[in-house]
Amino acid sequence: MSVVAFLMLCAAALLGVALLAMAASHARAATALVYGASLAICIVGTALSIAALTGRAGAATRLILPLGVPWIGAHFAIDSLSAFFLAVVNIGGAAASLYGLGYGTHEDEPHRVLPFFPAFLAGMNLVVLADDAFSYLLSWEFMSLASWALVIAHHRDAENRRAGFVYLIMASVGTLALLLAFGLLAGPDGHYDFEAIRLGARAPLTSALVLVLVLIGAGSKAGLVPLHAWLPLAHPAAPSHVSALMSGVMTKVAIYAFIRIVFDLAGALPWWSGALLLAVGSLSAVLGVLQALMQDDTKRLLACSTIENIGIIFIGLGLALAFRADGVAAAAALAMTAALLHVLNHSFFKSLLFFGAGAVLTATGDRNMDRLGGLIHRMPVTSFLFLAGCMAISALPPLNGFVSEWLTFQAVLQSPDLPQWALKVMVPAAGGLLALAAALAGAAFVKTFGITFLGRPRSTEAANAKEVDRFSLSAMTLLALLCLIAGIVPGFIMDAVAPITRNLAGAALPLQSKLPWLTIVPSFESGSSYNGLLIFLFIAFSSLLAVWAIHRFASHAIRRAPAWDCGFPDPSPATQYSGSGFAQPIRRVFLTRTPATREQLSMPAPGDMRAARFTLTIADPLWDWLYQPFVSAVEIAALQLNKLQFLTIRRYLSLVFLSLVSLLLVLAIWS
Amino acid sequence: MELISALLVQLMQMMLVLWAAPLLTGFVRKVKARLQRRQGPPILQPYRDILRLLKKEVVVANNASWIFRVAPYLIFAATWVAAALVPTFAKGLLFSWSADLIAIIALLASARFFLALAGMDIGTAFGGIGSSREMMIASLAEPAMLLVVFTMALVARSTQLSAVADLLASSGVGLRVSLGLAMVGLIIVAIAENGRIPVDNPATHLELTMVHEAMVLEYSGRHLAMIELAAAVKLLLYVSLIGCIFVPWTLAAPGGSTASHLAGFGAYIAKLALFGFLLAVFETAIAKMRVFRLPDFVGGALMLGLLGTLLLFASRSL
Amino acid sequence: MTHGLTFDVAHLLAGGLVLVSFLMITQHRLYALLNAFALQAVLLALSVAWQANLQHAPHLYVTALIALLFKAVIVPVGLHRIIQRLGIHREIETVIGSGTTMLAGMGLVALSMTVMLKVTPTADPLAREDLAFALSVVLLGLLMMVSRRNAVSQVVGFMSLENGLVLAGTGARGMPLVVEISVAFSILIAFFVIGVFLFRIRERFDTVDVQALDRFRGERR
Amino acid sequence: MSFSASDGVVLVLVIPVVAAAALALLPGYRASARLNMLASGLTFVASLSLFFADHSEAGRYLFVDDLNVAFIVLNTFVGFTTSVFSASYIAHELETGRLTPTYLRFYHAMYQVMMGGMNLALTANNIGLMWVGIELATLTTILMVGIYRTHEALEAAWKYFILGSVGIGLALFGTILVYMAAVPIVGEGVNGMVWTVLVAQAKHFDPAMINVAFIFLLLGYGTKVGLAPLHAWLPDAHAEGPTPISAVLSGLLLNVALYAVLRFKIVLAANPGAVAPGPLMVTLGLVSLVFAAFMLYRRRDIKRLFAYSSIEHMGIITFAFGMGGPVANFGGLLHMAMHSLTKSGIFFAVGHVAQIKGTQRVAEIRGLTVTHPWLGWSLVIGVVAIAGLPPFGVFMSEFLVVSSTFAREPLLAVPLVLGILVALGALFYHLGGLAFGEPTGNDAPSDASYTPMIVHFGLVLVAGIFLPSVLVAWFHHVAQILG
Repeated sequence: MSVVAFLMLCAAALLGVALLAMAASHARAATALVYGASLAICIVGTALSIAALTGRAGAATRLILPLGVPWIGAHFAIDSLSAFFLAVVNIGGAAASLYGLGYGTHEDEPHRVLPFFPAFLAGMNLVVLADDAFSYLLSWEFMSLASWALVIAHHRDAENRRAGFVYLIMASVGTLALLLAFGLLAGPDGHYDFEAIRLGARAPLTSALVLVLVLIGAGSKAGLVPLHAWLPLAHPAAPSHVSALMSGVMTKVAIYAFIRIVFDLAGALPWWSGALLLAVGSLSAVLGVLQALMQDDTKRLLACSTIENIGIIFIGLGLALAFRADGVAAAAALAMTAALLHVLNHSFFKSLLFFGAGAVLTATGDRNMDRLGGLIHRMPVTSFLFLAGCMAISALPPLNGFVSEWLTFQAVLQSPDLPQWALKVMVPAAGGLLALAAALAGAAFVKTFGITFLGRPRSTEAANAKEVDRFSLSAMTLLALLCLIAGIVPGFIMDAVAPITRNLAGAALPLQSKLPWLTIVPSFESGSSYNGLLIFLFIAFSSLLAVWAIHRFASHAIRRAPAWDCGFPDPSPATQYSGSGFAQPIRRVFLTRTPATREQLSMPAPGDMRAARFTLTIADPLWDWLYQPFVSAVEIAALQLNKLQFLTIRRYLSLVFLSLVSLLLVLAIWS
Repeated sequence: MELISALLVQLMQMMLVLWAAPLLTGFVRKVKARLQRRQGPPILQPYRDILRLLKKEVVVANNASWIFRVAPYLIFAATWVAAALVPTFAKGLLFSWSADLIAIIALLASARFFLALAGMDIGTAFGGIGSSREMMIASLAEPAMLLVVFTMALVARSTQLSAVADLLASSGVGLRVSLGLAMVGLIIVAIAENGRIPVDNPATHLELTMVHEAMVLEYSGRHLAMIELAAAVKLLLYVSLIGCIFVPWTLAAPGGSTASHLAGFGAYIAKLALFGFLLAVFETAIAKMRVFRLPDFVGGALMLGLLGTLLLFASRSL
Repeated sequence: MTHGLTFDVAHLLAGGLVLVSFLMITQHRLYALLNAFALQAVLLALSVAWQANLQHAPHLYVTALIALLFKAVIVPVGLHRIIQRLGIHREIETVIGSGTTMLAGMGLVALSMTVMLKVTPTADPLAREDLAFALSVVLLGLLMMVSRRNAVSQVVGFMSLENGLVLAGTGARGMPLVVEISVAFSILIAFFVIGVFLFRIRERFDTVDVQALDRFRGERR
Repeated sequence: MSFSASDGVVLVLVIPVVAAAALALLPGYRASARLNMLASGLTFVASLSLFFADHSEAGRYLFVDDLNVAFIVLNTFVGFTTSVFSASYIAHELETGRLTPTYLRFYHAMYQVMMGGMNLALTANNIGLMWVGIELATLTTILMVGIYRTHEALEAAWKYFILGSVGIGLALFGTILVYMAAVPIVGEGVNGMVWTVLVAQAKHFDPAMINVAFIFLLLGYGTKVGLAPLHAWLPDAHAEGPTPISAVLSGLLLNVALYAVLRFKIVLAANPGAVAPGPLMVTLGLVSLVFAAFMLYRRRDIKRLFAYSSIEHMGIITFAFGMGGPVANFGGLLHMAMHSLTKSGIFFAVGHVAQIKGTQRVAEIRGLTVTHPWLGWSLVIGVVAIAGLPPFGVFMSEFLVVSSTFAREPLLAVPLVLGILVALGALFYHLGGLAFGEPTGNDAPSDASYTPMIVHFGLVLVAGIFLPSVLVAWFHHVAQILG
């Protein structure tokens, strides 16, 4: 049996687990069973996909089942691209299942989570495996649907129901956009098979239209600005391990969709498509992180930061597209490698962070960081692992986030090779925005970690928090280790994605893993290089050296005392900086003049003992500009048309009469 | 043999930045004091401060976590490693290829990350002020710095400092507007990152104006010593960076003669003295800004960086 | 019998039907409307009988008889009764003024002519003209239904519409038995269902005014 | 001995008639409910035999060809499952006193008459007979809509009656016109009404005549299909009648009416001089789709909500057939079948819900998945399926229709996609409250049988993933007939 068949079996097994969970979701052992089975299957899936990626998986890579659109059948195939994304999906899935073994036991209504969790995993696997348009969209929408069910798992909260609603609408917008894209690609006769699509010839305008549609379709799922509005609502609403999957993995499936259709199926695209992507990507990166910085809800902050990271990935993809359109294959390969690496890295650290947020949620029952604080004392392991995640996502060396951003910067620096003026101006600007986003991300995660874990507890729940169970911790440890490994030896991953760039960008980076000291060198001409391993060793060495020297030569005396705080004695924990307080300077710098930010200060008159109150409302201006008109239009249309429900019979008859007369008139005039 | 000498140069460089850093700080202070018609502390005062701090006992706030105690070492290590990778008197250091300019910036960002966390660890309002403002400044300074790097990297086609220095030292480049813009930008970033006037005042503990000092308010003893040393190293790093990029001609080539190394060394000391003097003059000449005017100042660097990059594109394609 | 004469008689009768339709849409009183309707039914019966004669289709006489008996006698009488019994207001409430109604009616007739005369003249001219008139009657019946507010006048409008159908059906040469069945069917059903409804509506409401029925229009607001 | 088509056809027609007569005489609702089930089941079995029948011989009155056989099977199948549902539904109505045994006897008899009428319309090769069948089915449903004799029910029935009668009249006029067009070519008499003859000779017909005819037929039968703006009777009839009738209306009668339109579309398409029927159907379909999609938002009655959804789907189907071409026709046929199964399944669920909660008001039904997991989740599945989400059959048909439309006429796909999206939004907007949130109202377990509903959704699920090749070959064939 081929590796595709095995992977399909994995997906089928996940579906089987879902059915089983449906039947037995009220059983006590169901949680352990479902997550255990999902974990096992995902591990197998990971192994298989890595084998396929590294070319150890034999030749037969296609499977046609007699399902789906009858005259096409359901095609499933695996190539290097899908193998890479399968690995992302299954590693994320395995980690989430492991985490779920512990986290899932706190679920109030497990029967609303258990059946959909493996179904969601199966959906994601199938999307990546699908090799014809119908199977593809079927799996895609199935994935959306399963995640929708998970988003409204805690359905008693009206907020969550709304999140689910918005999510489903946006998911459907995306699916319909993809459907139209496939319609264009497949042509009126319905050649939905990807192989046939690749062979088909199409006009440049068609390809461009496909690009725009896919940008809407995959972009809305990935959370690209301006189609991101659902993401900060829906991702946090789900149980945390599902949030991790949605943010860390499902957005990557959307990236897969984008790469598959735009790079693989759509054919040659003009250079401006790269510019479009760059614009959208850098916009997402900056707006996403700014939005993240303004959040006080940890999970929502993480969700917004996903928008940022998706933006970074799209900057890489946009560069790749632009370079490819101009025939600079080596640079295209570099940009694409950067994007793919960031896909993997983001799936690691975003899952890790969501797991951490989930652990805090379990321990304290609160997602709002302004009611937390000081958790580092109560939850030492979680906080350490969460810190690792924060460092990784803030692109600090030697962790993995830095590597992919570094590669993206290197790709940006290849831009002088581009002939178009617009790109020459846009690419450095995008690079600047990328740098800005990276710096702001650092601020956002200092805020997250600092407010949540450091300082003094702001509530009794936070003061009495307990460390979470060992499954959750081991899942987080696993991901933190992966972050470190991907950070210090990225060369192996870069080599693994080389076949993908060779297929889709027309070139590959030089072999990395054979370079001395595992340094990564994107191109030998530039000579830019980075070595995470050495940096790691250096820092370890010099900090140990410092510690050793201090302890050898300096005073050992240590005394615990109340905090100095410029002489203010022991104030209440409420005097600590709050989340919004922390973000205030940055908000003043970047968001002062946006109409969406409203500060209201109600200060009591002198002598009045009333407490002063400061309220801050930050709306997403894009919601007002882009979504609200649609909502209002639908509302108005529904209201106006609704009058037709309340007509008299005579008026209804008049409608019939008028239709008849007008059709006859048409006939009289026309024919 | 070659390897050993290279290793030796690298080690020398590491030790050099460590030992020269307090000296530079002391020198700047001294010059400033003289400019203000004060006697000022001796140039070697920073060494004494650090030694005294090392000998003192550490007072740790009751609720401080391990972050608080680990951060000084990590901050110091990251800064030190970064400084060790900047060519001071010789280029082509043994380990220079393990990190380019971007990585150096990121290492400094790591140090800042931990510093900001340490500021928040005790849970005092001052720590929060400091961390929050530091991150705000960094959110502008870091991209500005990266854009400056872009400018140089686009000239040199590499982000490797040695390569940049090589290229700028070669005669072919000449004077360019964008490099000038980049230099101004880099200087602004250096001022902001090191908490110098007008961004921050390293000598004040006035609560509403301080940034860096607010974060380290709770530190004492050897922890404070590490942080002070790290701050000094960071200043040195920026000065070395500016020297290395804009006055690259004096750097000793790898494998060069001992004499060339010595010459480079001498030139390096001269550069330090020059930049230290200019810094002191600058600081004396202007006043500290309000916190919320800082974005204009640092944002200026961002604009300069972007302008430099774009101009470079223009000049390249013309 | 010359072609001209047959044509003329059929033409005359069908034209008469249209004319009576016009008469009906201008009526303001229910009784007058019923009388006009009875007249139309008589004309229809004559027309159908004429067709039966022409086509040598004796079964059409049955249709003619049905038209005469049911539509010209029983229905008007029955409706008279209902109006009296239920005490329905005898004025017809119109939606649009009679002048406008007339204009609209003329427009409809013109439309029917235009549409039907596009049919190639080689086809049976008798059928063609007949159809044009039938279409006019159908459209005028519909116009009446939509321009009147009373239930009774709407029912009459519907009946008039069916007159048009019968005219068309009988005008079609050799149209199989289906027509008779369906015509009988519709008269039967019309009576049956309307009777049931009138009965039920009587049971629940005190008026057959459709407006009262319309008080509930699907969903309450 | 070869099995001829007429045997099966006759059975399909005779069983309902006999059963109707028997049911009219039989007292006792339990026995009559069972007999109703039995008769419907037998009709279904008889209809299955049509698959194996020889399709070549077409009678002058009745025939079986590839187009109608599936309609018949679908019709009798849904008729059968609905009778099963009806048995458990009606008992409850009797308990609550909404119906009396006398009315129930009438109800069962009428049910069979209606099924017979629809079968007649489907098997007829004679356009007059087809008309008779549809009218029969319409009139019986009018009576059943009014069966509760409440204020609202009577008004709904009255509205249905008036609009339906006008539709009847228009369709008859169209039928007569078709005959008139045929007479000069095929001669007087029955031949002028035999569909197979009409199709064969259609190219010689006078185009002007059949143009007018088609307009009348489209509007006349379109009234039955519920195409906007001829739809007014549909939501109220669905909402106020007994739920099994709503299921049959949405699932079957609309299809049968559309089937009639299709028959005439084929005739028209065979004539080169006639106007293309496609644009007319596309326009009406899109208008219905978009209009119904917006109407879904402000619905307060759960049955009326799904009635509007039926209008929406009829719009999609009409649109698909209007577009024509192998893919769109295939999609349209599939959509028709899937919509029948799904929508009747939804009405089964809604019927149970309304009985349990004692209300049809959307606002008063909350958190169904909490109180009645089976019912609640079935409703969720139903809505997911009807909204065109996978892995259900409607998704496949919408996939085919939308993608092929976009490849051919991108501009037409815009309103299509818009309508689908708006409708999906509305359905989920309501579903969020119905199925989730804090439950309200009665939470007593229900003893009703969920089997028909589950069978329907199961079939739709299977069809969404896997279509048997026999069915596909057949669909293809029909798609070709439709041109």
